[in-house]
Amino acid sequence: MLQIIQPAQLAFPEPVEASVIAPYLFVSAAMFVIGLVGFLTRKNMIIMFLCTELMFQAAGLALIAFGRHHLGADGQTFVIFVLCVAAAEAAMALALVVLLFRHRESLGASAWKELNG
Amino acid sequence: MSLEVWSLLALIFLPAIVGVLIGLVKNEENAYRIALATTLALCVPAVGLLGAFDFSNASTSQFEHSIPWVPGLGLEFSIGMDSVSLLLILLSVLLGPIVVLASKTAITKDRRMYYAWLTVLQGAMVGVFAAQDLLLFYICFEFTLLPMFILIRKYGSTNRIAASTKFFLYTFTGSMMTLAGLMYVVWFVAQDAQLGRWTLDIAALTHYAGDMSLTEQGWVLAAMLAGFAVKVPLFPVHTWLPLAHTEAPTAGSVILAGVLLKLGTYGFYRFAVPLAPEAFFEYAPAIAILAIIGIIYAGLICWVQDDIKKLVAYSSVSHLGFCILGLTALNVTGFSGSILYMLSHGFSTGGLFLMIGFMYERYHTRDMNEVGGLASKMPVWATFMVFFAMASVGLPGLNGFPSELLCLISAFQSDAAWNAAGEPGAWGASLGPWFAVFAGTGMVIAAMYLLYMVGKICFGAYKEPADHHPHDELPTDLNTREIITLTPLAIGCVLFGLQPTLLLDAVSDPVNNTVRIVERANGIEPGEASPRLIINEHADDQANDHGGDSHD
Amino acid sequence: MMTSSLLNSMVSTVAAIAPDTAGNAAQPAAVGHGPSWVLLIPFLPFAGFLLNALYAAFGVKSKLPAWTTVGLLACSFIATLSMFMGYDGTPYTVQAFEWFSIHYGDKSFVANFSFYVDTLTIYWMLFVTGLATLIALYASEYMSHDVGQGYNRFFAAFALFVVSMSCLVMGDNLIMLYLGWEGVGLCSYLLIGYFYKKPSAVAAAKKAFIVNRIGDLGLALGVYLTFVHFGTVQYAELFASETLQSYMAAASHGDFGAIPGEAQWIALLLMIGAFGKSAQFPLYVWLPDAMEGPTPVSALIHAATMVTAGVYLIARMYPVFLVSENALPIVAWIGTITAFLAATIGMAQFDIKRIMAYSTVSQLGYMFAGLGFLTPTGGAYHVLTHAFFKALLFLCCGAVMHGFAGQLDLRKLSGLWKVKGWGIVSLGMLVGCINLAGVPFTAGYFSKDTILAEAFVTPGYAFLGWVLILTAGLTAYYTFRVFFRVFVGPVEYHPGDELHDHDHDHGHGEEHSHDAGQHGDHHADHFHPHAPGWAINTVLVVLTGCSILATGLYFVGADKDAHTKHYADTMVSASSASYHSHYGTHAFEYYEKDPEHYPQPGHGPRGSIDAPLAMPLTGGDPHKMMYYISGVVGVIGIALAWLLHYHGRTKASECKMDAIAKRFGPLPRWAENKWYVDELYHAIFVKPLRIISHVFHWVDKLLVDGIVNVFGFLPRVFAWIIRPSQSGVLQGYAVSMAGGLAILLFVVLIIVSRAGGAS
Amino acid sequence: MTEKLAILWPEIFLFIATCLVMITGQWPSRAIRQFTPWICATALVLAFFAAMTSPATQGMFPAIVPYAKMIIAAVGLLILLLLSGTVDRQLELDVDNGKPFQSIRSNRGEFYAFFMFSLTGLMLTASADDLIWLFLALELTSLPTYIMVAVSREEDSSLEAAVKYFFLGALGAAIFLYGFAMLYGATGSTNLNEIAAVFASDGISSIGMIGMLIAVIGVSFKIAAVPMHFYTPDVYQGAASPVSAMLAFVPKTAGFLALMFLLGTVGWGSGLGGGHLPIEIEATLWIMAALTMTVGNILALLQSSVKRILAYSSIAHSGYMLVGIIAGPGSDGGAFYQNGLAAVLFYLFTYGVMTVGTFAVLASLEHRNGREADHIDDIRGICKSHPVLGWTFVITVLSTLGFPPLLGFIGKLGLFSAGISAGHYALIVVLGINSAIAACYYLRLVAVAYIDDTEKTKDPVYTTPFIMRPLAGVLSAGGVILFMVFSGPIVDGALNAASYVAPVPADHHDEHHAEEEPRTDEVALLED
Repeated sequence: MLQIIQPAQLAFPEPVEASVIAPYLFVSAAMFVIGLVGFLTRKNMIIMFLCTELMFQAAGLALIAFGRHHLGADGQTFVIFVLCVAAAEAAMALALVVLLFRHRESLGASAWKELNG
Repeated sequence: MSLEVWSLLALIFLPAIVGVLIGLVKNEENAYRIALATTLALCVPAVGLLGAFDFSNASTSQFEHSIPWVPGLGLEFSIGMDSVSLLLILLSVLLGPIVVLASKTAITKDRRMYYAWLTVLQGAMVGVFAAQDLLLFYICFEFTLLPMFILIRKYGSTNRIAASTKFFLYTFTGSMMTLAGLMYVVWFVAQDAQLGRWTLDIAALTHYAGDMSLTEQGWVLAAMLAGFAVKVPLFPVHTWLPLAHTEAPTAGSVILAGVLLKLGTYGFYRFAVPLAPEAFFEYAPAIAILAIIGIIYAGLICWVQDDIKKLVAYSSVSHLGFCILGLTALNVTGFSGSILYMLSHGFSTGGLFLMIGFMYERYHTRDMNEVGGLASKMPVWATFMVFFAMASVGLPGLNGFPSELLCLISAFQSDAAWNAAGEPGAWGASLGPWFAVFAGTGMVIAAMYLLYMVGKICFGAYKEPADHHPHDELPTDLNTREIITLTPLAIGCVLFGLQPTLLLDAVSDPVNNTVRIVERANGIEPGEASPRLIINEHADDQANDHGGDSHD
Repeated sequence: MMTSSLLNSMVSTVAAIAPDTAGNAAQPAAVGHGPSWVLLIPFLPFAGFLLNALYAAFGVKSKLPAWTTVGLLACSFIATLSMFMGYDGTPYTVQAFEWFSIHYGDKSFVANFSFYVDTLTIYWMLFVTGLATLIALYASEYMSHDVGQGYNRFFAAFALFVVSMSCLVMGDNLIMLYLGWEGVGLCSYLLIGYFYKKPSAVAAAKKAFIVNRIGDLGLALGVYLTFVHFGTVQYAELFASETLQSYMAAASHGDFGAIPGEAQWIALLLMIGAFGKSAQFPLYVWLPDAMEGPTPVSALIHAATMVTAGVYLIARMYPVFLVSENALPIVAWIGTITAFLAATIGMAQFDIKRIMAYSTVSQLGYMFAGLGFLTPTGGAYHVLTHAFFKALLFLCCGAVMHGFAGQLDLRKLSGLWKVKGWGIVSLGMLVGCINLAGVPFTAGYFSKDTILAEAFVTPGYAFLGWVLILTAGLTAYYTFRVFFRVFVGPVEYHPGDELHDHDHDHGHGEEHSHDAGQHGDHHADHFHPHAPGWAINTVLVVLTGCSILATGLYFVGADKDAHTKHYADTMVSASSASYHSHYGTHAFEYYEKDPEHYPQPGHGPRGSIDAPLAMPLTGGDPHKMMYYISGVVGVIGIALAWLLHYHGRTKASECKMDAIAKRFGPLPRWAENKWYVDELYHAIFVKPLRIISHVFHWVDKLLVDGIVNVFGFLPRVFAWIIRPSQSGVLQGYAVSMAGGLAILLFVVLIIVSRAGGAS
Repeated sequence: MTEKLAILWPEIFLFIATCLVMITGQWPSRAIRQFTPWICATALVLAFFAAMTSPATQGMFPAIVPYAKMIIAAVGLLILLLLSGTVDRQLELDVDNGKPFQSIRSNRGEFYAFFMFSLTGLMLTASADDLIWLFLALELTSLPTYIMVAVSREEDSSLEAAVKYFFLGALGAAIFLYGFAMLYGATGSTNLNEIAAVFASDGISSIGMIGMLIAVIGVSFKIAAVPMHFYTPDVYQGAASPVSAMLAFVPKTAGFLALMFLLGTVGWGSGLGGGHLPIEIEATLWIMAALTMTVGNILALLQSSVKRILAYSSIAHSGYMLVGIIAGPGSDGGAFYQNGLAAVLFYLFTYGVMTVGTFAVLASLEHRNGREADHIDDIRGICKSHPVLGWTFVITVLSTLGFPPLLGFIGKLGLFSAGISAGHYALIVVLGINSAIAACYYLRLVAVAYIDDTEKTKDPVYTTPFIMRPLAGVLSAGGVILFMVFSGPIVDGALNAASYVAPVPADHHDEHHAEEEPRTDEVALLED
């Protein structure tokens, strides 16, 4: 199915060297790590969720960089879907956080630790 | 399907169906009646099978039938029996009505569940012995755990929860390893160029498994030992048994001693030896040493017990050491003796457990310091007690003796250096006289602890627990029902003692076959003289050399 | 491959010619099948056992079991007699049914339930069944207190004993012998423990069984080794075996090096069994305690028959003993030690039944010494005479015990001869005593001399001979000590009570108190001894007669063709107990005839040939000299007993010996306490074993099971350790996840780098 | 395109039903509202039959689609039965009492819709042949379950469960997404078959390997493998029992299918003499499997909440199944006994049936105040008080334990033999020991429910009014027994589904497919 979008290649006549996309990948990796560290360290659930978004987008950035490297449209396509999913998750997350906030009057993740063991 | 196959199927499935029925009946008393009727009725097909069995062809599996089950795994519901299986099946079936009868007054609550599981257990035990498919064997082998677990956990005495859990988990853990080992054998055979298919047929596996390298066989043997040795139980993995025996209801103890322990020795005979013949040959002395340690160690422990049931339980450990010793000898006498032991041990030890059960019903204690001198109050009981104790001691003329004799002789024989006769099928592994000497001390120890028990409980001044109240339903001495329960066992003891040759003839073919498997795997040609004979021919010049060898 | 097939052919060749070579030997080669009525001998008593068991089951309350037993045993005796009469010199076997038969290849383990009849069998069975019949008759009266109670049980065990003994003696293979061996042990156990409410009886029974079991272990191992080495346990095949023949040949030249060690071990192992059953040092300790049983039991089992089983075993397996370098010397030494030790203890005892028990041990020592001195004839002959007179002695003691309410202390009985109704008992006692003391021209005298003389005939045993002669003197002393104290002298008696009480109602608690109330009667002055009735008297008369007539056996039954001198000699010499090899031939005679070819073993059982073959000190033919020496020694012993225990004695409890005994310091006390052997055994065997058992018990509980429990508990421990990771905090989970992944990937990195480095 | 469509009919049926139930669930008419589950059921049945006729696809697992979707539909039906009455209970009671129906309060529509979405996602996972597809399918499977957990009970604990599940799930998704990105980066394609072809021809580049590891680890969140397991017990306990049952089956199946597809690209042909995954992945999975089994089982020992026990047992079972994944499809792929993937596929079904049965019993019982049965004392003696439920519980628990001859045993047997055939003896020993540890707590459950004596409790449990729940249990128990006897077809199906076509190196691939495939695709496009 994805091969059909062959004409997209026309826009990028030359594949780029790996060294060209390397900075993008570094940024992507940095975003991923920042997201992860943020998720682990921040207590606020909204910020935690944003951190996961950051990780998603890190993946998106990597996909785009790789797509450029391979001269394929797959990467960009993937990113579009990732964005959609991220949006859906965001909607859910906000709904959930609001619900939780109503119950505990707190946005701290550590407010929820009844279930354990 | 022939009538025999139907009989065999009935032996396996009828108990299960009846078990469900018993669970559904309204009246608890009916549960007992149905169970009794069923177990008695099952004797009919069992005896029929005995009659139909062709003993001239005893080593081939007869009444075979197989129904595909899980073709992907090669699992078939494949049953049949050679004479060894037949005898063990008869033993299981015979014990059925006995244990049901013995439970009549002993079990007062939840009798439906009790008899249901007791009956189901019957079928499972028959299944183990009738299985011709490796996994079917394993399935039945494992399945027996559940009814027994329930019987102990629900109907045991004070420490029953710990006992049942230990019983189940210990044997289950071991047999998981066994499953792995067995599956390895199956996989190995499936790779065999000649066969080249995945099969669980025991006969086929037995045929090809000997091609495994010694290392492989060693691991397979270790895996099988993990399950079977625990079940037997072999020192040092025996500790579940005294606990389980002590806590189990009488019927449970009888079945446990009579049949369930034999699943382990049967596993040894049917799987560990033929599937890993070289490794078994190699490690037989080590296993035999464990068996002997068990004989002496457990025997001595018996001697200092206060709990009479624990005493008998430990005596099982000690006795089954002989059984394993016979197996490790890897010769005809050894296997014969061992199979005989499997059959006969249930009678004497089962009898002892029944005796203890009857006593417990009356005095509600198993502590030998609390009761004593019962011969004056219960002469019939005491007579049976002495009888079964003597059978257990291994008195010639009773059942313990032939098997013990053969097991010890086989250990003696089982050394090329000592065995002048040098006949095929005789020398087996490298055990030798010292094994027999040390194992033989078990005879003395058995006398010590059993007479200690008899002396304390039967003889001396009459003693009863301080809070003793006579049992409402039971007379002081044994009643007719109890005597009827004991009589078949007593007859069995005498019969096995005086006519072991019936059994020995019956198992002769399969045993010789098994020995051939071991010999072939270890490169011993039929009819090959042992080194000993050569020495005899030149006794003059080699005597001294030989003296050195024999003590190696 | 080549060698193996070659060997095969060799084996078959040997097998093919084996019967021929066996035929050359003097051993019974061709063994025929005998008439099946011979089976009646064991099976009639067995029927008796079954009937008695049925009586017990149905609670018969009459003397029916006694008459059943006596009748059937008598029939059995008659059958034995006709077996004796009909015996034509060829051993035969009679098979009852198959017992063991396992076949593999062309070999087999066969031990059938069949009986082997040769002269030794007949010799033994005659007195076994005969005495059993008599003693059963005696017991019918003796046990009459127990009619309806233990009576059935007693006779059931009694009959079963005879069955077992028959199997022991008549069995055609070692497994049958073992069956009988353990069977008599069981009956002994049951009968010693007959008064099962009495702790000492239960303990004695247990001790007897267990000590015997130790011996049985030796026997069993010997049997196994026999099978493993010779490939058979059947006498006929064993004695005809080529291997055994070749060993015999080697042994006859003193060439024990040519006989494999394990073949020599057989005898040593069997010997242990014999020591156990025949109460030889160090396994004799059970026999004195066994006197807890009813006296007929002591008489039959613990004096006349069962305890001679060891002698029978060695006699039966004599060829195997001959091929063992050390077995017979050990037998001789042990026999002598036992004889002397038991005699010293017997001298210091006061319980007349115990004295008889120790004298039995002592006399058994003689028999063993005889076997060791290469005279199975002497041993067997002494077995026979001893059976009669010792049974007689025991039955007399039993009568006393029965009549005097269980009194057995020789300090409390005196002058019974003069009490009305005790004449026959006293006479019987006298006859028994003169036999035991070896008064000249009694049966005991001749049979003991046969053994004693042989000690000097066989080189190397002279010392043992002197010890045995000394022992003979001691025997005479303690035997007549009993007689002079109890049966003659002033009339005085005190009834016993405790024993009587048990004798009377052995197992019925309800009646106990009732009986206890009557104790006063026994102690009262008007105690009337309960004189023996007709059954006891008849038996005593018959046995007295037999003991006297047994002397005659020394003069009849000689067989000129076989160069045997008397009945016992003839019977024993025609069996496997004979030895027709160079080695075994009577050394003295052989030397006389052919000194040139006398075997000169460097290390044979006979020690050095340099030993004088004439009687030491006195010179002359030991056989002739012994008539005088032992006669004199016996008389000295009796005279001492007369002097110390009869002369001038006015009370039952005091005599001259009491003063003399004090001069020996603690020795009499030690002897009375049996040299503390029981205590020693308890301290060095029982106690440590008990401690070990307790240790094992705790090891099992704590260590073996403990390890299992630890393994069972480990998962929980791990679970407790990692449980905090399930803290329930979201952040915690995330951190754990990330950390876990980091560790996981790190480990993988290490693994991969290792694997990469390796490849 | 039609080729793709041909295998997508089950998803299409489910999707249509999803759209319908969103509407019917909110319908004022009670009859129609209550008809909602029946729509789902119809769709599932249709999907089942549609899956049955699915044609073989091209790629690594040509025959997986029918089997996977059939078991999804079948177990989905059981779960559907179990879900009855989970939401809107109070609402319906109020309606019964005469209050007007307020659609704003009703959760029914979205609840069933989410359920159907999730199953759709699961089925899509089974049809996935592309990383994008796989990512979307996995997210479609997971996202609805977050909501279902949250709304399943009107208690704080379900919210807590949802928040943990959601956040950690998002984290997991981010991780495997990043892995996917790197896989794409390494191979230049998102098509799994093409990735496989590249790996086969060029070898696995280090970035590809890292991508694969990250993807595998991320996906292992779905199957609750250690160390991604932490959410499991809390979520299972917090969610209503029916939803827990669903969680035990749906994400796990998705995760294992995804793992199979991902690992299929690197293949099981590595190692000395073949038959192994690349060592990096094998080591990771090996450690993961061993830890997962062990941690799951030992932590279950300490629990007193049945749902937590089942959650930990669910973790442990993932560990067992990982053994099958490690073992791979076997050398010749011709037999069930050595095809670990077939064993996994079979075990997924087995586990689904058993676990739904167990949860069904819990779901069928509640306290007087409506609190659902959870504590181990709640099931004490239920064989006496509720024989049908009790026996269902005993049978399914014993089967989960792998007690012979029940279905679970046959499932475990496949894993055993596959592991042994692949030479992973140590792992099999770990598996064996873990089965024994597991026996400890399963036996406790059986003993409590069936064997032990019962005392009167202050707060006894009663059956819920929803007959479908016990029915689900009984069907499961019946299935355990039935498929124990007649497991042959399912085993064969699993074996067929697991047949694995090892990737062909790209140069070959190019010769064959690069010239032919696009052409057909273009034709297909033109025709569309």
